[in-house]
Amino acid sequence: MAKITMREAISQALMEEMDRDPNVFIMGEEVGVWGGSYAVTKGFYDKYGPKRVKDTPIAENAIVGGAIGAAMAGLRPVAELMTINFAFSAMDYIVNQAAKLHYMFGGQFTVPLVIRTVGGGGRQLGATHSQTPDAIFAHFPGLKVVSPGTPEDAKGLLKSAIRSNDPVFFIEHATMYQVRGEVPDGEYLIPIGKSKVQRAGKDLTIVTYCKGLELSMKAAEELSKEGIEAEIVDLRTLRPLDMEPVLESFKKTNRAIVVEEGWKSYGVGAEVVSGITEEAFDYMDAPVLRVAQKEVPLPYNRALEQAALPQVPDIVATAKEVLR
Amino acid sequence: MAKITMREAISQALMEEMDRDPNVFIMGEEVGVWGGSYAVTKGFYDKYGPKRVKDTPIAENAIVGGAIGAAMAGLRPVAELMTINFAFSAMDYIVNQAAKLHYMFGGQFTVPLVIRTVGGGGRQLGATHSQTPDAIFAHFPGLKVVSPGTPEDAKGLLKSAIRSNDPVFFIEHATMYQVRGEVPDGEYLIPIGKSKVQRAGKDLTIVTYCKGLELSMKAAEELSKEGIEAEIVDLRTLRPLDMEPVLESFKKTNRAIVVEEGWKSYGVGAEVVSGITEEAFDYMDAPVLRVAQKEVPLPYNRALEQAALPQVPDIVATAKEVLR
Amino acid sequence: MKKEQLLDMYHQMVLVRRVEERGMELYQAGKIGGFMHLYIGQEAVGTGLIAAREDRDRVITAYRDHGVAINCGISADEVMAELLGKVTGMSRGKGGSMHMASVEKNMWGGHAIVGGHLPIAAGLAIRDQYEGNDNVTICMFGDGATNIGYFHEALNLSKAWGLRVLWVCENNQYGMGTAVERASAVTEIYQKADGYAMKSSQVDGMDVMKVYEAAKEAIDYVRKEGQPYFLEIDTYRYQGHSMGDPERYRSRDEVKKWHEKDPIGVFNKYLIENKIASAKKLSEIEASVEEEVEKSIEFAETSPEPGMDELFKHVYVEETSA
Amino acid sequence: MKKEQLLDMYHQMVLVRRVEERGMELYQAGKIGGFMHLYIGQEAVGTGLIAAREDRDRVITAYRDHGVAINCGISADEVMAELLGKVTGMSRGKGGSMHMASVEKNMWGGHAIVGGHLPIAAGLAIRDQYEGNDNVTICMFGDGATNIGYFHEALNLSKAWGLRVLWVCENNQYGMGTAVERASAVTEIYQKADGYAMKSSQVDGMDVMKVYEAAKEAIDYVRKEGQPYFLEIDTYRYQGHSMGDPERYRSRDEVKKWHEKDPIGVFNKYLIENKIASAKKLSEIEASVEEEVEKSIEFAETSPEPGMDELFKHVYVEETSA
Ligand SMILES: Cc1ncc(C[n+]2csc(CCOP(=O)(O)OP(=O)(O)O)c2C)c(N)n1
Ligand SMILES: Cc1ncc(C[n+]2csc(CCOP(=O)(O)OP(=O)(O)O)c2C)c(N)n1
Ligand SMILES: [Mg+2]
Ligand SMILES: [Mg+2]
Repeated sequence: MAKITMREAISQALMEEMDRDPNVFIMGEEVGVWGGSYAVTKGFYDKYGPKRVKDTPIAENAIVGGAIGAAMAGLRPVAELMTINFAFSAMDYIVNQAAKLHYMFGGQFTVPLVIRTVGGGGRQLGATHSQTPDAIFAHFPGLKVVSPGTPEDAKGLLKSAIRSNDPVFFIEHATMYQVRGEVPDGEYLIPIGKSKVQRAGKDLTIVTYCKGLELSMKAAEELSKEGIEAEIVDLRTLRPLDMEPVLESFKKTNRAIVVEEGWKSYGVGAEVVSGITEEAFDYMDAPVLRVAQKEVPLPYNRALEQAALPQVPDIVATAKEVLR
Repeated sequence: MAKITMREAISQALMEEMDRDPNVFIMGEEVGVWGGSYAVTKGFYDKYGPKRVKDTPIAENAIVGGAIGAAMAGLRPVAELMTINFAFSAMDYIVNQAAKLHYMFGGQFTVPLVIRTVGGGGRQLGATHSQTPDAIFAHFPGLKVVSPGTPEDAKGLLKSAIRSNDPVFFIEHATMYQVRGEVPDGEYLIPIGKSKVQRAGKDLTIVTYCKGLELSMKAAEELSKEGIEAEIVDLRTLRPLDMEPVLESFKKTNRAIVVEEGWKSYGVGAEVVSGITEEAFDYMDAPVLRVAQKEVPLPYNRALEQAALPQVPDIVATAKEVLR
Repeated sequence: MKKEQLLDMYHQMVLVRRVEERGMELYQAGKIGGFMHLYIGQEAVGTGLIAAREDRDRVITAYRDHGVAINCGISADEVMAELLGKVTGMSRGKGGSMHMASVEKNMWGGHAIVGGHLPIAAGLAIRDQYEGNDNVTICMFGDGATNIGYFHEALNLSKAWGLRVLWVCENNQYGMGTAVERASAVTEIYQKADGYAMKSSQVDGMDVMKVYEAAKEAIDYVRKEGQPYFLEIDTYRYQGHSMGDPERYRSRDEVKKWHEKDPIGVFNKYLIENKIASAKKLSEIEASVEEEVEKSIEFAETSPEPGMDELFKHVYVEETSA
Repeated sequence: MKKEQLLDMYHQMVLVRRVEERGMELYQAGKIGGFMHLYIGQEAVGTGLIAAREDRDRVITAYRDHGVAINCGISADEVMAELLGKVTGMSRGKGGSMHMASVEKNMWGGHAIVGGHLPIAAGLAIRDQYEGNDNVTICMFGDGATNIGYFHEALNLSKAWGLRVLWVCENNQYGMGTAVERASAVTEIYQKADGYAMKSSQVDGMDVMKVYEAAKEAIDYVRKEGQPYFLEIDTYRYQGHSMGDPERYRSRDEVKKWHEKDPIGVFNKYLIENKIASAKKLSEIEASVEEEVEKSIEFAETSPEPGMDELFKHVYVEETSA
């Protein structure tokens, strides 16, 4: 096991898959000469050349739409959207084309496409550049939505995504590229659509993913000091959503909270709360509560922005609330 | 009180507001010479002329983006997106511009804009043209999202939307234009952000909106024949969401279901279930269940499409389930 | 061109028209649902264009796709079955009128989002460029589609990257009820190519021979130069935009004027005048089409509906856990 | 032009540069966060362009907006306060570097979605057309922005509807690390106007007098003809795209070459050679700018942070129930 950063994990996944399959290629803004705006594809342009690492114009529809066409015709594009905020500019291609072409043509077309993108707030980028709207992409059947919280998962899931014959929307987090974690040696895959217990506990269940995992882990430490042991279930994939480990944990703890970075209303937490209520109502000793972003566009000012984002103390407090 | 169709109600609202305020105008595809693809603006072009009824190119970003600019500069545009499916093509303008400009510039700009659009399945239009993805628009603070279920509400809410200084995303339903209902005589407004009890009952609460209201009303009739009286709460506005009447009803009935036409996962129902769980946990005698669209892109074939859409019997069955 | 091919083109044009005329009846009878956009009046465009392609050249178009489907070699049986939502349709009854496709025939679909398939066409061409072959992707779209951003991003990419795409604008004068000059900065659509320094031309789309010649030249250019090309083909749709169009936007006179240039009539005359076929031979073709269409309706009507298991099939390729 | 205005322009150019140089220091010191895109090297563009507008002409631009804000008459104090996220900034500290605006100064914002503000600019012009006045909307954007669909939809609409918009492309040769010729079908950006039959021209953006003349002419045309116009202004950014750009995409030599045409140096020389001002006078202006910027930093640093109540303010205009 080696300890590497999230950036290295993602970079390794891309490189291993490009080495394995000559049909895998990357296209997006600044993925080539620049080396990726988050330096994930640094060195790729020199190694693979412009055929397989394609710098595109600033044209999100051409990026995703072009990648869809290439995928339909037999290639395995990894299209990069510089940030998830620009995914709105290619929304039709993501939810209305990639997600539907296989079904709508009765299986004649397949779209083995990965859309890699970067979400998250906390860097003072202002309202249009700081979003975590993951839930809205997960609303559409036909799309797979993945958002890992550890380097190990990021690597294994991205490799699976590239090998998937379905379109996968793969969401990374802008403030997590330096997060370090153990990664298995050699080749490995992690299946899409499997939630995972990232921390064992018995007193309550924290359901979360991506940035929420980082925050929840810290909150669990705090809680542990007070004798409260939280079990953390990391969704990892938002669609198809695997509620099994969540329900299993909940049936043990009977209490849960959901932690996500995005807005609370119509967010990921709502789906998880509903799933628990539907499937494990008899095990509920308290309402399942949500920790999420305040319902405001994110402001530039640092103190305001931090106040809008969910923080470790919010998680600790909410955990205690459901334990009352 | 006159009995008019949904189409007439919406048409009247537009006309009354255009007559009242010379700054109100309409822009969109086929709103003028054609008379609106759902005939809502039939006769408007002849009455108001091309200055106030603007046929646009097929360019959804120019429609919404242009309307935003006009609104910032002092007009009150009603921008029409022919169907909600094409809202994906203007997504950035809806959720990333209209929803944020007021906040992001510290209140300097206002965007008194209405985006009127038409959602819904059931007309065999295939996967890209049949969606009810209302929930994803409601995820964004800064936007108001309205979707009425009766002619009375449609008229009163649309008039309020046009007078609102905030951007309002106004969703109609393609199969409801012929629905008739009583409408008050003379001028009236219905406030945005207020849910409403549309049918009184005591045995369970059905929370719904738009097409779901039509289906739920029918289901309530069925249930009534078996001695079950459902109270129906119509959300009418998805953002800001008014949970008060829902909670009030639920505290009386202790059982509820949520009915929506869109997909279940990450849909409107999830938010309602979570809200009830959070705020009225002690009143819950059963899980709150969701009736929604099957998790598939809508197929063309009529039988398959109808099987995917929520139907009255599904509502009846689910109601009975929570009453068990 | 060989006589055989010319007669085959005539057959295609008549077949397309007859399939759609019968389709209208079936629509009125409630056997076809949804939107149905007819190609009647525009048959020379798809026929002349596709006649000029090699089989290895890909085709992709918009929702007005019955004609192109047939031009690409999809059978009337399959088209009719898809229209009736039967499992024997190319898209197993899940796509309907707007989503005719066949990978086998290198026909990459009708697409219902206006302009939405243009970036996808660029993507198909990316595949061929990646492979290093000189296949051409032929992408057809309406005049109205040239105003949407997708058009711009796709055309720019194709030129910047040197993709082999033949962009074909079927200018039928209107996007729904909006005349070209009311929606577009330029009324000569082919001028839009100037903004991309892309070679372009314009051709009369009521004459299948002219379309064929222009298409041949354009495809050759794209193949040899490894550059995109923009071809505007001027034509007219005789029917409403879709079923149930109030047609307030055009006059009867205008429609009549275009009927005088009816592409089937024009081609019929050409074949006879150039002694390629006798009037009798052409009547025989027409009669055979009649039979073909009749049989296709029978095929479609007697075909099974997709089973309920089809509802959940094809959401994903792989089996997933949810 | 009057001497006074020329000196004011010199003052603006020096002020813009100095504000940004000090801004860089404050960024490095951690007092400014987020993205910060510097205008250094491009000062002649905004200065010459805005000098040619009447106050009633609207201005809107992208995120590279500090210079344009100052050109429009927003004070260094307010710019600095916004950069530091203080409530005394134009956007109350909620917008930051990319969102400078002032309705009062007719400056409709810096906008961070590439090309996103072009349809909005068309919309501003719709208002003026609706009113029946002949105000011009000046919309500035980068070379990279001309490849996105928003550009196309906005330009087409402006020509189809006869909107008074002056489209100004600040061609600084790169969109982030991508050189124009790697991303765009045409390398002479002004040629994109041909696809819309829109009048266009190109001007040297390192010489403020040339920019002014070209802008004046273009604004006149737009005002009189009631038609849009496309002006390409060629320039160069001396700094990285934003803070922390690895700059692997260009050579030191290239940057050096452009430094020789430094717009402030060029204008300084012009003013002296044409005897509009003495070297001494210009030094005085520079010194006054130094003081102005110093004071603006003090103003910003001593200004209050927005209170926590600001977090929930301005989500909606009206009070709502949720
Ligand atoms: C993005 C989008 N906007 C609007 C529509 C609705 N719509 C369907 S066809 C059409 C007109 C298209 O006109 P044109 O491109 O000229 O093609 P034609 O129908 O004339 O063949 C419109 C507006 C759509 N399908 N997609
Ligand atoms: C829609 C969208 N895509 C991508 C980005 C990321 N981005 C920000 S600036 C930029 C380069 C823009 O280049 P150009 O238009 O030439 O302006 P310049 O920075 O050179 O002034 C990119 C790609 C964005 N902000 N918006
Ligand atoms: Mg047309
Ligand atoms: Mg640039």
